[in-house]
Amino acid sequence: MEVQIKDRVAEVELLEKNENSVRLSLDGKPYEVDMVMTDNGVCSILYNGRSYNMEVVREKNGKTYKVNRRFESYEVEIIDAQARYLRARKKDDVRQENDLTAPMPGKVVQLMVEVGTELKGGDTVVVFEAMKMQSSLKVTADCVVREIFVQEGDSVASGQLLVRLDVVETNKEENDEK
Amino acid sequence: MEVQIKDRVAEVELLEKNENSVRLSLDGKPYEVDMVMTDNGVCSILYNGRSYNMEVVREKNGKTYKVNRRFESYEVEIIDAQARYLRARKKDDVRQENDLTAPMPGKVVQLMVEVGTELKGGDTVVVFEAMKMQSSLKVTADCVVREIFVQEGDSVASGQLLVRLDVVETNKEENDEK
Amino acid sequence: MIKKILIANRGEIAMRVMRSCREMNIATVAVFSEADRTSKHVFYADEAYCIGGAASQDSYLNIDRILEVAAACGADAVHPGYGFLSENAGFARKCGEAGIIFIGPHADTIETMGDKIAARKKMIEAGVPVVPGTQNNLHSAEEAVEVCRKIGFPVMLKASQGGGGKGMRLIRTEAEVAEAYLAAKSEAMSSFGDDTVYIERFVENPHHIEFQILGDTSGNVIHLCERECSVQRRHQKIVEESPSPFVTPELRERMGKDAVAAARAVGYVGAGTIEFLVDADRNYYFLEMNTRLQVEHPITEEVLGIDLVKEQIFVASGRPLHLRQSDIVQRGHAIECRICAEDADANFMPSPGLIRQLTEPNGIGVRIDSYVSEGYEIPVHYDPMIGKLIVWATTRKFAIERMRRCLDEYKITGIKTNIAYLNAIMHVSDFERGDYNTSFLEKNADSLSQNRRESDPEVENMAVIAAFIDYMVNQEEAGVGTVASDDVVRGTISRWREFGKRKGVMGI
Amino acid sequence: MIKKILIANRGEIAMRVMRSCREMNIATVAVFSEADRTSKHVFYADEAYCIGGAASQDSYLNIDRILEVAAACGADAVHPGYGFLSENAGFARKCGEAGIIFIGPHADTIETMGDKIAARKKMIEAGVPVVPGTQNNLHSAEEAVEVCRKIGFPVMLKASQGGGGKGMRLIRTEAEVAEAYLAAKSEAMSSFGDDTVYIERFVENPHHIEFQILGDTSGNVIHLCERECSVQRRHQKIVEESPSPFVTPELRERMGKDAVAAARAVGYVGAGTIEFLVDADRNYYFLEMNTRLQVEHPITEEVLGIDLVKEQIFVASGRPLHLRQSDIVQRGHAIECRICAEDADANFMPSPGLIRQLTEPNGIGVRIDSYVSEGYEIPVHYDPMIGKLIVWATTRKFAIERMRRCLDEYKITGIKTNIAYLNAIMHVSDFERGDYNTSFLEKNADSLSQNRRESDPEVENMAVIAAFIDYMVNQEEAGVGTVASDDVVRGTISRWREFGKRKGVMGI
Repeated sequence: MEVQIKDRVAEVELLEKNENSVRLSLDGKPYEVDMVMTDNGVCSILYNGRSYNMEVVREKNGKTYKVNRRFESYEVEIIDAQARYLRARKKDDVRQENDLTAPMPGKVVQLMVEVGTELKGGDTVVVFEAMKMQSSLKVTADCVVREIFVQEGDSVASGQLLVRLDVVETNKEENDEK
Repeated sequence: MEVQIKDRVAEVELLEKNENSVRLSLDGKPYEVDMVMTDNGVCSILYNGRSYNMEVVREKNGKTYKVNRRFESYEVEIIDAQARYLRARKKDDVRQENDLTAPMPGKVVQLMVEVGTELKGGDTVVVFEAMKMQSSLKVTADCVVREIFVQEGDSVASGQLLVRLDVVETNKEENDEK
Repeated sequence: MIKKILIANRGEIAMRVMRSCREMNIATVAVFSEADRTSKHVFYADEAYCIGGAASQDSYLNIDRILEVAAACGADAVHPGYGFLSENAGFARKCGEAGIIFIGPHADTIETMGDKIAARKKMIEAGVPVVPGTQNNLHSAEEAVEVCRKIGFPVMLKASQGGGGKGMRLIRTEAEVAEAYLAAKSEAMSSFGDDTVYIERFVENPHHIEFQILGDTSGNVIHLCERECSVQRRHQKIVEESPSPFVTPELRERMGKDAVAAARAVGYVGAGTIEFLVDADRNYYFLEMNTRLQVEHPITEEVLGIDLVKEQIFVASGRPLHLRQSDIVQRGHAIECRICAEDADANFMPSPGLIRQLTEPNGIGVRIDSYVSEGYEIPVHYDPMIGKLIVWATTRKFAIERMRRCLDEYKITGIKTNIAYLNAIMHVSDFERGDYNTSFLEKNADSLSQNRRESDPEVENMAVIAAFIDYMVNQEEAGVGTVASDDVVRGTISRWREFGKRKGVMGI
Repeated sequence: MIKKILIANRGEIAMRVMRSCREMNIATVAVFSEADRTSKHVFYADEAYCIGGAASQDSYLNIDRILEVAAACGADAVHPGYGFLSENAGFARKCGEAGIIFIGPHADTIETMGDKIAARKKMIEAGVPVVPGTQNNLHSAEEAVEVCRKIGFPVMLKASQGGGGKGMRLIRTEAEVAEAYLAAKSEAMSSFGDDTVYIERFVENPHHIEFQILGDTSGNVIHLCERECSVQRRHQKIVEESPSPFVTPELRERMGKDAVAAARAVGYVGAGTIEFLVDADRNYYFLEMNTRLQVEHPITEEVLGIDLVKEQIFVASGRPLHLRQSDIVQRGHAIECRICAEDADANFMPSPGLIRQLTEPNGIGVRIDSYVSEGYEIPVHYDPMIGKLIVWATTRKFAIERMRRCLDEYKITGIKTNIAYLNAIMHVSDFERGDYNTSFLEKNADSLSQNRRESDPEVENMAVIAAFIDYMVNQEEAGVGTVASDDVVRGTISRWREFGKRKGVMGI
């Protein structure tokens, strides 16, 4: 099975399991580890005498993980058939959705756009306040504002639609020429 | 339903429940409390403005509880039909079983008895060591030692039979006359 | 002595106050919003009353309702904590009218110190240095040039009614004055309907250093030394330490005296803080006074061995200070990190949610002031700060080493936190050397945004293996039935998966 | 400096040592028994090796295996903690032979101090007071009478080979001497095959007071003041405090000097403890020396602001002490309570098991040295002490109040603990007044065995309601299906039961 971590795609195969002792092959290299886990995300691996104590956080889809160890944090993704298909379809790493929604319950502090405003990737659409902190909701690709559903000062629920966008469908080359 | 706490048997009836708000009758007196609980035994009740924060520990049979609040600890027992029957049968508060077993894995440090030894309630049968601590296993009623299954120095498993006893069936009056 | 205190706050500061109350045998009354029924301060208090909806305006800022509860339950006093109503003069005044002790200074003091121009005037009267400048309306560009010459460049041109960065102009050379004067004046008029502008010297990359002070009703005032608060992100303090690595004993004495003078000037009663800006040449200027307990008060407590909440309650009960200035001796070094539920990798976006797993550091030299626990769901309505990690050690170097150790130990899953970011701060060499001012986070933004390097190349492989095995176990369970039925016995959750006892994973 | 340390221990002391190591950037190696795979010290260490079965003899006392691991992983040093191999001269010697630093005194020192008669002789040579008496064999009852007259009654007649209370006779009057002499002599002969008996003065209801000392390889020795350890149950310390309420500054100085003399007499290197018996008239006598870190070392650390493990490591690395006697200044007051998994209501029977819920106190003045967490199963093979709660405050009174607050906050469900018993100790008036000696627990047994009274009569009713509702909810769930399927989403356990959202309980 393929597992992605950072830019690397590793080939992992489970060879044998005997109680806490697990034998795997990782990119062709054999690993024998001693492993225990808890249901709430603590994982301890002993490998070659070294003790690796990690927090394993499963994301909602069950295939993406955040693994923390001391000060380091890794995004790990299990690539199964479905993931492979989605990857093939996806052009960019971060895809701009057409709808900008509230990431959590909060308040619209400032609207930076009007209908028709042309935005570049990285531009701020809405200044949003939640838990007494302001943050900027930005677009990741070029787009044009189609419709605005909120006003400054509005309190909004988590996931509420704020602004509808039309993503400008250009390829990298065209963009660079502008 | 009857609930026993210390020497008191309280009559409890659930009248109404509306979200966290619970109405009960306790020994005929109405109580309206606000209540939240966790699965691992924390219970918070607000009653008449006062905040009662308790640890509710369910014992194995599911009917006996230990309820701790700050420095106080209560044994609480739910008395259903089965409990009532057992109570009726039981003569003394603490009943001496015929078998003395190891309360947890440990070691028999000292055997204080031989076959035939006559014991009074409170006498020590075995000095037992577990977790580096010695403790005395005692009888709660008069008995005679019928059979001994271990030797000094033996390591024993939890629940292992150590000594079989014959409980002397006398009533209180006879005992006092001795 | 006060016998019953209503704490008009929530979160860690409500816990902080109630702990000292309990130690003093003072009954505690919690108030809570509908979103806080399962919050720790509700459980911890002797009494608890719901005071309204989740939004702060409906509950923790609801003065009438809070006073109603205080009167009904017979509280002698109200402790406002920080934030919410702690610097609300109207609330302090209404407490007094209701015959309830407000644990804080007089309402008039709050008012004076809350108005920055009034505070500035008071300080000038008391001989406390303020940023050089003028508060008079400037009538012409020529006058502005003249004033600038007197003060020296760079200067800040400010609209008297300004705020939030509007109507401000930073001027670095004489050539810029005239244009800036006209622009600021017209901007001030259009923004605030008042074109009064004045000039202040601009303090570049200052240190933010504050002095804790303590005053009683008999007019005694002492200072409790300084806190270095220059690690700030958008004017939000993130890390504080005491003593300040920048403050010399001589400077401490001078600033301390001025802090006491500042507090005396407004007849200060209780615990308060004088904030100073300190420039690279160790010139210092009064910035503002916080008329309440600060978030970062524990580092002072650790270094001096004093319980500030107890002192507040003693003073509020009318007792004279039992400490004299000569009793105040700093020992060792303390650092505080603010632990926040926020995503440091995504522009510090708040990250409320359910705490699945929590391991707080413990052992020597560690203090945690927090209010969350495993299984607690952080509400979206309030501040993302979930706790404070404070360490103490004999030296600054040891304190930094201890803070790193503690941040390594601190594990929270379920939500995102700034713990790794704080840990990165502890490894920046400017911080290690104690050579930083308020530009610190900006200056080191690059090194802070990168993950620190792990020297062991196998860590990455172990992360892959951990995720892989977790995924395989889940797949198997999904096929076999829910794990719940296997591993979770009602009410007795055995945490360690019966991983070892399973015959195989995926058919092995 | 030492670069890698193997910790030949488990539990809280392994964690304690590793924390200081991590702060010092020293790599840590854990060793563990088969019963400890999920213990915290295994997770915390940089490296971890299984060294054998659950029984201590097979693992934590397995000298050869431990040294094998130390050599294989390239550890420079071994820290033995307390208990297990910490006072095993053979282990210390073998470490030296293997070229591994043993963090503790020389093997010879351990040997001398481990033999109580030899230690007594050393102390007499060094001029340190020992309990008056004789070590010569008594040849007749007449001689015994004569010796008793010299020493003064009461006396203890002891068999030189005795132990565990056998061959000992307490003598209060001269009339009892002859009979006791003969009885003890014959008992000694039959029990130990040696009828050598000697006489010591009997110290009645003594205080148990110990001095922490620190020595380096250059021969510098200082003392770190005292700990009062008189709260004992069957010679097991339960609560310790520092300073001792019984020790005057003058007594502290004298005892401190003698503690240093005692350590010097055996060329002591590292951290050690001189235990004294102190009678009601403040006469003190050397009892024994512990040649290792003590369980109760944190109260010294809190009062003096010193990290004893770091000091041990510095000394073991060959550094001279950086502290002089004049640097040692006590500040405030510290108390330690030992938290044990035992049933205080059932003769302190150990109570191992699964920890279902754990809330450790936190906030100002609190230190927890523990190694357990929610979901951890305490193994049956080792000591029932699961952690230590240490508080510090400015005064003894405040420290007691803080300890009560913390014991109130400390919640452990799933196992039985001595927390309520410790809390009861904090409320005994003899303890509050600081007026107690080693007879304290016995003297106050009655008041300690009773539950303290709760003034609020509704508490009992609330306990009934809590149990009742929990029972009802369970009954309902048993009918409807397992709660697991309702409330527990795989891997995200929402702790707060959806109690409020349920339509009804039992059909309502």
